[in-house]
Amino acid sequence: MVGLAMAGINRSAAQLLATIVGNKKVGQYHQILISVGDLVAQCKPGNFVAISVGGPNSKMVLRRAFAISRTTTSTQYGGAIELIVAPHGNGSSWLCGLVEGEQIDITLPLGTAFGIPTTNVNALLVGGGYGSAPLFGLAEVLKERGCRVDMLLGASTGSKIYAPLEGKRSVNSLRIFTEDGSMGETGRITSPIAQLVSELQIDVIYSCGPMAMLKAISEILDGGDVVHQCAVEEAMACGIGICMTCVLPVKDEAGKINNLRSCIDGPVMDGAAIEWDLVGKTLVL
Amino acid sequence: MVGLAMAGINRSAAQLLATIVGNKKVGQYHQILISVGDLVAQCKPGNFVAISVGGPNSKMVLRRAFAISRTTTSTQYGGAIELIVAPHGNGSSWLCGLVEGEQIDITLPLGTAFGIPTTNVNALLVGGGYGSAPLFGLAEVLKERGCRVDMLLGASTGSKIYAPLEGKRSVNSLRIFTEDGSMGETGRITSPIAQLVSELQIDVIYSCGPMAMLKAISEILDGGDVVHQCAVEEAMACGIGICMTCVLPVKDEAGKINNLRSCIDGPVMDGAAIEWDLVGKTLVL
Amino acid sequence: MSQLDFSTTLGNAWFPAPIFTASGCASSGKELAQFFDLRDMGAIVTKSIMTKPRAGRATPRMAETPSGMLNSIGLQGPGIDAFLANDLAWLVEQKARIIVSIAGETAEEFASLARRLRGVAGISALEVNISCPNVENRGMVFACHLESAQTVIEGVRRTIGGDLPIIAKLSPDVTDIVSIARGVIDAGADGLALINTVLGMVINPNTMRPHLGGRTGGLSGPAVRPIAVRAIYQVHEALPKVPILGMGGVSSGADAFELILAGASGVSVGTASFGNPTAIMKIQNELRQILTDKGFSSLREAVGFAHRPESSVR
Amino acid sequence: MSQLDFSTTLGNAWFPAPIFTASGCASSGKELAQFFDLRDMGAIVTKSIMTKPRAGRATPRMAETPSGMLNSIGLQGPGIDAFLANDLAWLVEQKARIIVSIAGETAEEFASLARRLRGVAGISALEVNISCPNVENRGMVFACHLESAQTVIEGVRRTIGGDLPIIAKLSPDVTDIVSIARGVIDAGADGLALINTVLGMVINPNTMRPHLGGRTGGLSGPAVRPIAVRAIYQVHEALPKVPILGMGGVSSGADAFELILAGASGVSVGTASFGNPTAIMKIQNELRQILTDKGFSSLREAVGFAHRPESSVR
Ligand SMILES: Cc1cc2nc3c(=O)[nH]c(=O)nc-3n(C[C@H](O)[C@H](O)[C@H](O)COP(=O)(O)OP(=O)(O)OC[C@H]3O[C@@H](n4cnc5c(N)ncnc54)[C@H](O)[C@@H]3O)c2cc1C
Ligand SMILES: Cc1cc2nc3c(=O)[nH]c(=O)nc-3n(C[C@H](O)[C@H](O)[C@H](O)COP(=O)(O)OP(=O)(O)OC[C@H]3O[C@@H](n4cnc5c(N)ncnc54)[C@H](O)[C@@H]3O)c2cc1C
Ligand SMILES: Cc1cc2nc3c(=O)[nH]c(=O)nc-3n(C[C@H](O)[C@H](O)[C@H](O)COP(=O)(O)O)c2cc1C
Ligand SMILES: Cc1cc2nc3c(=O)[nH]c(=O)nc-3n(C[C@H](O)[C@H](O)[C@H](O)COP(=O)(O)O)c2cc1C
Ligand code: FES
Ligand code: FES
Repeated sequence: MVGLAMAGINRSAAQLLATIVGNKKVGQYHQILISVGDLVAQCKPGNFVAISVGGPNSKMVLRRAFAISRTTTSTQYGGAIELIVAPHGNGSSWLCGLVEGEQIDITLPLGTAFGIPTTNVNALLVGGGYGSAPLFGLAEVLKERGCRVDMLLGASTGSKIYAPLEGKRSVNSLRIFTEDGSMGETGRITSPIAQLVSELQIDVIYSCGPMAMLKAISEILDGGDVVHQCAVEEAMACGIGICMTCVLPVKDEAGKINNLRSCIDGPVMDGAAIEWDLVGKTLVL
Repeated sequence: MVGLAMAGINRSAAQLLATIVGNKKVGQYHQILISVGDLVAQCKPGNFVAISVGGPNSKMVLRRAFAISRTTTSTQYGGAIELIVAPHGNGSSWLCGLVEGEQIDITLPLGTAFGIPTTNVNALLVGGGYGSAPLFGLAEVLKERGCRVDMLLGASTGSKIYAPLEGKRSVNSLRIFTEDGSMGETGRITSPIAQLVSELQIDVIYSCGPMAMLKAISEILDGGDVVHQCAVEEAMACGIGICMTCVLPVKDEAGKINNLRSCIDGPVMDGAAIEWDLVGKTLVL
Repeated sequence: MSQLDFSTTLGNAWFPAPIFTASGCASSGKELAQFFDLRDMGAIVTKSIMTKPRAGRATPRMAETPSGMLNSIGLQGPGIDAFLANDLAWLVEQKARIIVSIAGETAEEFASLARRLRGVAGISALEVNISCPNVENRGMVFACHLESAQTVIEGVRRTIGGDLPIIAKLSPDVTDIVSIARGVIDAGADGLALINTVLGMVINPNTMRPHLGGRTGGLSGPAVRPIAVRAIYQVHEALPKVPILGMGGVSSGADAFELILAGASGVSVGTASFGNPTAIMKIQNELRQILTDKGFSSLREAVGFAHRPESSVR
Repeated sequence: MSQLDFSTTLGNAWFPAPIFTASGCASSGKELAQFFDLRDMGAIVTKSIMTKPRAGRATPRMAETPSGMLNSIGLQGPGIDAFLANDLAWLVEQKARIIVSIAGETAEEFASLARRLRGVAGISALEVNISCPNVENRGMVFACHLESAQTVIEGVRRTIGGDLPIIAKLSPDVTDIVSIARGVIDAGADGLALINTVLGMVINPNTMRPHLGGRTGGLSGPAVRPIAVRAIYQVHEALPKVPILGMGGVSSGADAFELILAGASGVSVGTASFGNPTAIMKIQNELRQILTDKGFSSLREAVGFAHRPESSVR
């Protein structure tokens, strides 16, 4: 039914000097708009970008990866992508401090995209923190295919829920969970999943968020036939498949487990194929 | 006659976050104005500042030294110092890229100042490249003391001559030399010195510029009784006397040569005491 | 002005340009090939290949450090069979120049890898990565001990015969790199690759434990460049005739030029490609420009120039 | 919340706070004293003092490198007589805590320096900088060879008697730092200072020759921090009871915390003071905050914390 995009290298990837055309604070995040021209056409929900950070005298030698949240086209600046960035450490804080007109060195689109079903299925979208970013764009695509789309968003606290108003329109239902109860229902985003899957006859779950959340969802779905397409987030040094830092243990069709690069065999991966208990363990082939 | 200020540690030195209040391109230089409040009162011609460069994510761990060109006070931003910066490498180029309102971490005033004669003497001021920067402020002070002040400025080419119009007023004569003849007279700044010294009955030469120029002046004056106060420029890692990188071989009164720190026993030193031929050589005590 | 001769040699292998990938920093080559034509650089140095498929070390495998990074990949790779069938075959097809890097847990494994590569068409040279642990000697790194380093190189030399240049890749984590360099040359290496990563560690402030799955990792990037320049300079001074493939923190043409002046005949680029997929092309173009601007008529003239007396000007 | 015990010990020397200057990076102390009160930090570690006045190496003596710097000062200093009469006397007068660093060209010079310092009031500990060349053994660095390192420490121990703690300062430029560490402890050192600078070189693109007057120089600053953390971790793992004065690239409280977790009981700050004259106070304040935030009730609890099994939580 839902084919997983195992693209290997993303053939559309290009490197360019791109201009910041917007930077707005939304809750604890920054919504950053970057003009990338015609490349928007190649950017699919699930793909990410890799950005050089810190400017010409930077002590930071590695790029930072960010999920592409949405793509837009405007008469003003042409094609643009939107990122939802949490100012966490030095790299992301630098990015959040950029103002309109500044330029960044960016590589995009990278990685696999969410697989889009060819028939109309029932989809549940689950986003943790800024993990909701790519889900709104995905929801639109799924709705166009005639899918029923329900959404769950969660975070530790309300200001870490990223839920654009426009995005809400494209889903059949949206429920929000915060651990401290400061927004929506109190509790973990994973608590209602089992029930929703059966109530709404979910065929596929699309998830994006912290690894612990993705793992918990996979465990809930274990053994069932709901497809789980999750966008993982492993520390990446290169984002283009040349460093082998970003690996995850993934089972292939023959049942053999191998360390796959989450930057080119992911970030969207089949949740059922990831050996969650082996993440962070030494694998013996 | 002219006492050399051998201050050791500059007791007025302070560290502060200062605001850029002006940045103007003048020829190949940037004239940068920095608000430093009441500290201006402590800044004497010859003193320098040490500035942290590159911002919070900088790979540059050392400060950069710049001569204080002038001090001003305005109702708008209080006390301010002026620097004349050549955008040379990464640190100075970063500084030249700052705009009004940005803040820098700065230590000042540092080092020795030009010794000011207590009687009215005939002074010749010799500046190479941005080395002319501190000479205009010095000229004013000397004029106030009733000195006759003549000035020579030189550089490889005209755009490297820094000669503010207002500054010219405070000198009795100003001659400019460029090696390519693109401004003023063609030739080296050192060529007219011997003649001027006797014609104008010079008592003291104040010089600032490349080490080769300072050395050449010292050689011209060798054996005579013209005092030579030169502001040297050795590579400095700290600017405050703790690293021992900035040393120059200097003869003391007993004739013993020692490596002195040009950041605290300089930058203004007695040109006759510097053992120019031993600069860059290993000294055996 | 006459054309700059940008070519270089490592032993009897000739390369039209002096910039190479660094082993382990270009995967199988396919990934970079979408950003530039692999034939435009000196050669691709493959990741170090071992006999059997290897999963490598546990994650996290990297930590960014000031102007550098630590990695603890642990030589993940497909093993020599799959490598020959897939990766190497593809590279040969691309007409890229290829230096194959090999690694082993025992001296015997190195020799048997060399045996598998003997006579394989399309390989310009063999890089022997002896900066990995010797399982037969308390996990001591081969390149850190003269005898174990020599044993590996002798075995490879004997197996491979006289044609393919052998480049021994040394670790900077030794008291006296010149003696190791001399030792492996005596043992039959034709050239040296300097330097592999420097052993380092980062502690995660949250867990308060070593951040990397492998606890220690290898430091690379601009932070280590002064160490690389020093190692290359020392070795070139002692062994001026031995070709050196230099590496360590090169991210601009000026950086590559520095390693060449110190004594490198070619320069590998690793970490810089992570930060910039087209770094290799940028570095190569900048280097060409610098050599031209400085008035060199060939790259070769610049190799080891820093050792000439100050009086010898260009 | 109870008050944090911020004090530390190195052998039998007690310090109210754990941040120190690094030898050679605070001159005689006077220069920093205009920016903060020397009594507010753990102790001042003096520049390495030798018997006779020394002019040091030729300029240029420094080169900035990515996130670091090279220096080749060559131990310029006034010699022990003037040091005792001026610098030390002044420091004692300030009531600063003082660790005197000594350096020699022969093992005998170290011992005779120790003799001069024996019984001098106001000294908390002796740091023995054995990372300098041994003129009696082909200029080989004492700390790079087990026997020469041991000979120096034995001589100092014998001369100084049993009271003043001896801290042996090691070079990271060795194949096996743990064996050198163990050797100097066996020879009578009470503690270790880790790490001295890493040997490096920069070539000047204009002259195309080594930039430093001394050709090679010592690499310091954040660039080397992962090497320092690794060395401290390795040595603390092998010798958990031996106090370590850690140093190398510390420029924030978080950096100091990292070295402490790895096993340092105190932390010296060198290069960071060049970039920021008040770095030591900043680092000390930040470290105090971090320890408090993490719930430590004493600095001592955090020393070597990275070695505890993951299950042991705070
Ligand atoms: C595929 C992918 C998509 C991502 N999408 C987003 C997004 O949409 N919005 C967003 O705010 N962030 C996203 N991240 C995380 C982002 O790449 C940075 O890791 C994060 O912003 C922290 O970087 P820093 O420079 O601020 O922190 P630093 O602490 O300076 O980072 C140091 C190093 O650790 C790595 N690192 C630190 N934290 C993480 C983490 N959680 N995951 C992976 N690597 C980490 C960094 O990449 C960097 O190399 C994504 C990461 C990946 C791999
Ligand atoms: C006392 C003093 C006064 C100075 N006054 C001025 C001034 O008024 N205007 C001005 O433009 N510059 C001045 N300089 C030079 C200035 O400090 C910088 O060295 C210069 O701007 C180059 O720094 P960079 O970061 O751009 O170059 P980089 O090449 O990045 O510098 C790298 C390192 O080399 C050192 N360095 C490089 N060139 C020199 C040099 N010529 N002299 C000393 N150190 C050098 C730098 O300090 C730095 O540590 C002065 C230097 C000193 C010591
Ligand atoms: C992620 C990574 C993987 C590496 N893998 C190998 C390897 O397999 N074999 C090898 O000889 N060197 C390996 N190295 C070392 C590099 O080839 C190179 O010697 C070192 O990184 C210094 O160069 P750089 O600073 O340009 O990265 C690796 C380095 C990195 C960063
Ligand atoms: C300019 C300079 C001078 C130094 N002089 C000495 C010295 O005299 N004795 C010594 O043991 N270490 C000396 N060192 C090494 C430092 O004490 C310290 O071990 C090293 O710089 C690492 O710390 P840092 O990165 O904080 O600077 C010197 C370092 C620098 C940068
Ligand atoms: S991030 Fe480099 S291989 Fe995935
Ligand atoms: S610059 Fe550090 S002592 Fe002068």
